Amino acid sequence: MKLVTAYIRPEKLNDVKEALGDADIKKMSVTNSLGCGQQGGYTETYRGVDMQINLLKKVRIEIALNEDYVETAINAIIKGAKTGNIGDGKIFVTDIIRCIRIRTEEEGEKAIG
Amino acid sequence: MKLVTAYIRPEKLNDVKEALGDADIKKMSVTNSLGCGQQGGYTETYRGVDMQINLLKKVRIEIALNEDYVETAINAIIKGAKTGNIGDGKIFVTDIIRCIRIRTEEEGEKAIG
Amino acid sequence: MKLVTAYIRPEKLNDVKEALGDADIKKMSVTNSLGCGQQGGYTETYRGVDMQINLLKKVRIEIALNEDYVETAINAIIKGAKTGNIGDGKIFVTDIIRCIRIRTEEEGEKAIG
Amino acid sequence: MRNKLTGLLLILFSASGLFAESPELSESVKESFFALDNLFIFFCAVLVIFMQPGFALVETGFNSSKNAVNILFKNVIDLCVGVLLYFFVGYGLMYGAPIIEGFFAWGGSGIADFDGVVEGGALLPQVDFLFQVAFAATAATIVSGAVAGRLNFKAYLIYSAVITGLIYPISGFWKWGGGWLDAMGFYDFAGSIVVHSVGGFAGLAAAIVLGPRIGRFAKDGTPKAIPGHNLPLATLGVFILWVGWFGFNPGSQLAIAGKANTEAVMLIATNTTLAAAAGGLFAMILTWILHKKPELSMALNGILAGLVGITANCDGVTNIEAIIIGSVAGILVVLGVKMLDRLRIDDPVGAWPVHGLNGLWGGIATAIFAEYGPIEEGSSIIYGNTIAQLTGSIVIPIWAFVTMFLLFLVLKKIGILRVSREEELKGLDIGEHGEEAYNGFQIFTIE
Amino acid sequence: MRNKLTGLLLILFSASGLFAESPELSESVKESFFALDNLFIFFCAVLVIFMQPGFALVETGFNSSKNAVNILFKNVIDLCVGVLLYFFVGYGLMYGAPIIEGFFAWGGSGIADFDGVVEGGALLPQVDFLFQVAFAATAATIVSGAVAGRLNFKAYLIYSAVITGLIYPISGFWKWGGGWLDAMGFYDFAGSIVVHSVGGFAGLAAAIVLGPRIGRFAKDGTPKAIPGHNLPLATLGVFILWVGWFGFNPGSQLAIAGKANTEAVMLIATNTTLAAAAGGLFAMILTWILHKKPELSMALNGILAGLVGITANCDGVTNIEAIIIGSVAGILVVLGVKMLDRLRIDDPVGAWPVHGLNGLWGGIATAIFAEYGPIEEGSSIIYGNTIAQLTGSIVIPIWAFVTMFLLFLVLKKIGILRVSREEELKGLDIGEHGEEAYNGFQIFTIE
Amino acid sequence: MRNKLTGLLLILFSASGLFAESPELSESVKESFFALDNLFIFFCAVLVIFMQPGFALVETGFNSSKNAVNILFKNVIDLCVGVLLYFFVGYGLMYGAPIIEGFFAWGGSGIADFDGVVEGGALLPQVDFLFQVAFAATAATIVSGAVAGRLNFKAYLIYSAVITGLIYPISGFWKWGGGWLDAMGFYDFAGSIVVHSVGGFAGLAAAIVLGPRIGRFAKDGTPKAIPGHNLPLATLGVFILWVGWFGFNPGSQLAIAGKANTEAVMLIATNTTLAAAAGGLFAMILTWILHKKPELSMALNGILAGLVGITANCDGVTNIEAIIIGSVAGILVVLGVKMLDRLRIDDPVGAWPVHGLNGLWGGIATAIFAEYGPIEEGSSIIYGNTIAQLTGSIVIPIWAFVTMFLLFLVLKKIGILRVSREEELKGLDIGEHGEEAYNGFQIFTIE
Ligand SMILES: Nc1ncnc2c1ncn2[C@@H]1O[C@H](COP(=O)(O)OP(=O)(O)O)[C@@H](O)[C@H]1O
Ligand SMILES: Nc1ncnc2c1ncn2[C@@H]1O[C@H](COP(=O)(O)OP(=O)(O)O)[C@@H](O)[C@H]1O
Ligand SMILES: Nc1ncnc2c1ncn2[C@@H]1O[C@H](COP(=O)(O)OP(=O)(O)O)[C@@H](O)[C@H]1O
Repeated sequence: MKLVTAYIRPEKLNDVKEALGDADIKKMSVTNSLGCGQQGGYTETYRGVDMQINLLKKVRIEIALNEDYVETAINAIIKGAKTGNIGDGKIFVTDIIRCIRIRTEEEGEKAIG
Repeated sequence: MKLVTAYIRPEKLNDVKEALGDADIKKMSVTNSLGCGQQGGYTETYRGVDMQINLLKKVRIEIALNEDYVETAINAIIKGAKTGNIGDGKIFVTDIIRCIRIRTEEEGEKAIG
Repeated sequence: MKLVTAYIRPEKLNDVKEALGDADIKKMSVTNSLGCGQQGGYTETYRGVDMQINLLKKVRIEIALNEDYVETAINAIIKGAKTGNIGDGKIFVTDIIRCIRIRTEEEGEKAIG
Repeated sequence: MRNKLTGLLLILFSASGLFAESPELSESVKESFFALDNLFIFFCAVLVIFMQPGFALVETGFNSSKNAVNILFKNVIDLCVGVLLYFFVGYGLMYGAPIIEGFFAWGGSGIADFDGVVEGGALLPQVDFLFQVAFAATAATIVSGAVAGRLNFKAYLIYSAVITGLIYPISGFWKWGGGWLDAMGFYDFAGSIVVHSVGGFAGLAAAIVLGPRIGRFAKDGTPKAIPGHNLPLATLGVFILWVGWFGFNPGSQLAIAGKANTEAVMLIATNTTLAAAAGGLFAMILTWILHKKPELSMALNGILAGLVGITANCDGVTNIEAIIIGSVAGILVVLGVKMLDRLRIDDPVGAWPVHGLNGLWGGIATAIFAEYGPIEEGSSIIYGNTIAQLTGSIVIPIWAFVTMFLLFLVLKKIGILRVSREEELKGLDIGEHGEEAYNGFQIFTIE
Repeated sequence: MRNKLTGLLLILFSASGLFAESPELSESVKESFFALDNLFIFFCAVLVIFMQPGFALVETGFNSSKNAVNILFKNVIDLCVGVLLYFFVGYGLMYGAPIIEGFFAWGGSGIADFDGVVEGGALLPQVDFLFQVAFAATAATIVSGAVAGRLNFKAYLIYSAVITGLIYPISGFWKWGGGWLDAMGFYDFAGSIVVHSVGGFAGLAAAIVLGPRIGRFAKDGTPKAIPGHNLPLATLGVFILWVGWFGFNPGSQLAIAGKANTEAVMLIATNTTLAAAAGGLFAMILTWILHKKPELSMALNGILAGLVGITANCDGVTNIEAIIIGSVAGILVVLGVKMLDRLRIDDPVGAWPVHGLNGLWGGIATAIFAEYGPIEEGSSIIYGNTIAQLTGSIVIPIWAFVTMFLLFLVLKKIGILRVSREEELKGLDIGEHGEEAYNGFQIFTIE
Repeated sequence: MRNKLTGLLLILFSASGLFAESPELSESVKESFFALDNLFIFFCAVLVIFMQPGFALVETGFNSSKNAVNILFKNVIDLCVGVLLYFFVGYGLMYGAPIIEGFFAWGGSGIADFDGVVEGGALLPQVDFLFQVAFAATAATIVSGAVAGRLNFKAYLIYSAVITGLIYPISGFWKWGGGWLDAMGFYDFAGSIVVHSVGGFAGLAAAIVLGPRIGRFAKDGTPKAIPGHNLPLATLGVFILWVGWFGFNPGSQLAIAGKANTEAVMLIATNTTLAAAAGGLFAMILTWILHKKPELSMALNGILAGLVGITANCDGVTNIEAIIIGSVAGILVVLGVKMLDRLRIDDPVGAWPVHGLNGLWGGIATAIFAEYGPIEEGSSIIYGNTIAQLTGSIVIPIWAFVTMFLLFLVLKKIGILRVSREEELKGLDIGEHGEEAYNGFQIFTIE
């Protein structure tokens, strides 16, 4: 079992959700996040003072999946999130050792979906 | 060392904390999260328009533990979080390679607790 | 590839960012978190009633890195976050199996930075 | 308030008798007195209606975000329901012709035509209604804070109709309609007892029948704080209430033209301010001593307590006495909050310590500090005499407490009193209204 | 409003004729009438200006947090621009000497000196301007809610200058300046049509030309909710508007001294309150039936709807009729919101259902319920006659709709109407102003 | 303000001399003038007190959420403390009998009885106190914005007692009590200098002694923004202040009855509005040019700047001049903010640019634009002469700056001036009060 974690632009969340849904991936957890990266931030002014914003708003998606869905998930995320501009985000894949569905106490691959 | 990550219902956080406390597990980190899952969401109306809410409020708990506490932790979480209804959440276990306590710069199993 | 996750005091975030920047680590993701730990919380009163606050505000930093940067990152975080008092936080290191840059669809070590 | 009209009219009558020489001119002068007094009451009515958002903000700010919509809605709808019910029923009950002498009256539904003489102190029924309905709405809305976070919305609608339509007008008649309490010399200038203690004790009854919110008291009974979610709004609410009180108290003089009235109004206004300031200051000092830190939420309650305490007697005390009354109120409110905690009664915004307990204090302070003449020329009964004050300050709160206790008990019996445990935990906003107060904000409602 | 002055002055003139005996004294009496009436209008002007934050809060609260700064800014700056433009141009257009008889007038830039006689009902031009400019700002600011979330800020500045400088004053002249609608007996006491329907229909035009916000309608046309982000602020806004309306409607009597005026003012104030209460209650009941849950945001709209509906006729209906007018308004606003959803028009705050549709309703209810005398003594034309009401209630909305439709079309052509897709998604606060409304708060603006 | 009474009374006296024929009737007319003027001041006092939440919201909204409770508390408690201190000490110092001729006076503690004649312009001491204390509270509360985020709460209490009890009343006496500045012809109608510059320069002194907040200036001195956390509240605050200014300026006429007064009040009200509008517009335009984007927070400051600038002279300038004064104020405030940044002085809400700098501008604009007669009939000293204006506009700010500088220096020496670094980083809400403003909200206060 794998955990796919993606940091994407907030305004792309709906597109990513749609792309994942089309690929039949419907379970996920989403959190607010602030990101630093190549995008480097931008400069606003507040009351005439330059304000360097270098933590940009991002959305973090976590999807626990069985092995064979990982590729599909990655492709769907890229499809929904890519604009080609700096700041599109990253996808990380990590290992899950155990997965338990609290409601049924089922464990393992059948618990994930 | 393992990381136990659980997504639970917000209103169950206190029960889970209590159950964990009873099992002598007192360190954890908690974040807000929004989840999509089997629960499917619900429909509200806003100004007469149906509003499909499909990101539900969940709370995410992360607990770093030594191996031998994992089972206890999982049981405590289930004890506190289970209602038997859809939406109870999931528990994922992943590996931690290193753990450092910033205050003392201790590392490894003794740093975790 | 490794993921370094650190829970630190919110007021130390700027120092940590600076220390990481000095070590040439400029990419990261930051989230709000609430933590229970040795710090134990504190007691406030609200309208004359004792209020036990035991989820303390922490900030969570995630940095995906290539192997050889991990030590540097850990040192920088400690440098920025350590006060020597209880509540300074923890650093966890986990494995990343894959890393993809959404913008370019690059994968692996070159995608991380 | 209204029963003071008689005395007032007397003064003016005599004055107007002097206008013999130039009848048309004196007619005009009377018209200007008339316009002035009605304008004044109109202005004050607007201020009292403005108190409604004050209450809404205080109550909302002092509760959890998950119940904000519900609390706001209660404050919105009790005004709507209250205005209509008081129009159709309450106003006639409160200021009608006695049916059971001294106890119960009826003056018809709606607002009568003006059949008075155009002169100073003669209020038009339309503006009188406006001013009165704002008071009724105040009495009603006090409760919404005490029941926050667990009362069924339907139950609140029923409660709100009953209090503005029946309970408040009936006891109101006893005093301001010229009923038995008035006849024995009970004095309550602007309603410490008639308005605030009615709301405060109705709230207490509700809080007791309802029981505390989940988590408010630990299994062993130790109180646990459920802190308010928006202190800026609560603070704004208190400021608005302070401002609105400039309608509540000075307006209860019911006239401004004529030296005696002008002087009374201004004394009242300043006394109101001094008591509020003293209440805020002393509540802060006491919490600073008790809890080691000055607490905003208690200082805010202290201001309100000072305002409630001075309401019954603001026209009959000196500035210094007003400061004393306010200071005591500020201390009482802190102790009142502690007392409820001891008794394991959950009153999230302190409705009872502020309006109930300090309403009482206002009624009793009137006997202690204020000075008034006899209720009628030649009568030996003095307004504000100790016996009358004690009677009124006990009977009216009991009336409100008992009737409301029964009402809430009935609502409990028929099962519409309290929302389900699940709904309470998730918040009434989603449960009752399907709306969230702060869409998009990440809120952590659990601890 | 202003054209009622004539009748009023007549009454007073006759009264003042009687002061023959004591000229200096009668001078003083007139001065006190004069001071009273001007004070009254000043007081009402302050209340109407206070409506501006009311609108700002309602519109801000009913939209996403990412556009809050932009909406607030629009409400701030349309008052600033409006005050200056109305000073230099609008006031002269609305209350000037006719150039094209009945249709177009010009009275010069700025505010004329007072050259009237000191007596009741004689308003000083300075305070008259203040009262009038507050009305102009109201008409303008209604639109800012309808265009929320997508209109370019520059386009709003242009719109705002045009409506306060030209569109509102010109149609305002037709009625309140004594133009052709007034001549045919069209009646609109405080501006259901002249003010609110102008704003509401201008908003409708804007919403149509702009198109809906991204995500407001699914590809298949199903409406999707974009919920408001701060209902406490929106509720506070509605309460402030309710309070402000006590300046809007009663103040439109333009005088309080003299029995007839005093009575009118107080009837108006109570009618306004009753209609608001009924509007809120019935909107709540209807949404409860339709959506199974009582919705705060619709009850709030219902209150505003009741207020708009009673605005044209509050001086000519009974209390009961006011309740009926308000109840209908509360129902209409719910249906109006539904209608826009059907038509796929995106009006985020319900500017058209509240101000446009219920402005219309106010105009027509005047014909149905209100009773007025002839427009001049001896004339056979009755104020509020059905034909005049229908004409006015159709022509003015069309005037506002068509001119504004064209204006927004031109702005679209020159490419400054709507912000870019990217800016809209990120929010106009960052895009247009580089400022966030809630710095530091974790907000999840996407779903 | 008060010293204008004399002139006013004169006018009225002469008028009342004419009432010989019908003494009782003329008595009544005088009573109606009396009631009118006192009602007017009461109304204005309520509006000025309403400014207090305006300040509270502006300052809270423009600062970090972690200091919100502390700022609100300061605004609540400086009113409470101010009311009591001004009652016991300040009022007597400001309007007492001279002890050191022209410089220092004492009129006793508390409020004297009314011993005047009932007639127009004769204000009751009770309402006069209410109006005056609201001004004192304004001067005091301006500082709380400038010291936000780092001042110890105890230090604020001490400061607040000193300014309302001593500093403000003493310099207030120099002008409004009839002291030396008044004698030389210095004019300050409603307090650009006497109130606003005192607060603004006290704030400047505090900001300098305190030093900037951590992180406000980088090591190399570059200013870094610490953005406000709640612009909707700040905007509401500005609107409330605008509305409250209708009490501040028009009320300073101290009477409305009598043609001259009625006209003055209305001119003042309109001038106030025009200056505010112009200030907001020009501040927006200038920031748009300088920073490429129109900034809400600066436009809001611009409105306040316009209001402060017109305060000294609103009764003596034409509408057009009011627009000019407001426009300049709008520009000055933007430049003032920039200047402080250059000087590395941290004034989080712009208290000095708004109230200090534009207070000065108001004082000087009076010399440039306003026209007044001699200070006494026959005197050669003209109110508002250039020398007097320059003197007053320099001396009073210096008085406030120097005394407050010393006070804060003393507080620093005894170690209660500034909170610890750790407390500052965590926020004063937790540190000083153990309360959070927005319980449950996820807030990210660090960047
Ligand atoms: N090494 C990393 N560790 C953690 N988060 C990262 C890392 N690199 C990127 N991110 C996250 O992804 C977001 C986008 O990255 P960025 O470098 O700006 O875009 P791009 O992929 O176009 O170069 C960042 O804001 C951050 O949240
Ligand atoms: N595969 C998954 N990946 C990430 N998060 C998940 C996954 N499955 C469930 N979750 C989280 O757990 C929550 C509850 O899941 P849900 O499927 O609704 O409950 P149940 O376990 O009863 O089927 C979801 O809202 C989501 O936050
Ligand atoms: N075992 C753990 N699992 C998850 N989070 C932890 C764990 N231990 C500590 N943390 C996080 O680190 C924060 C600081 O830990 P704490 O024990 O108070 O400090 P110290 O490292 O000084 O003992 C906690 O508030 C929590 O967020």
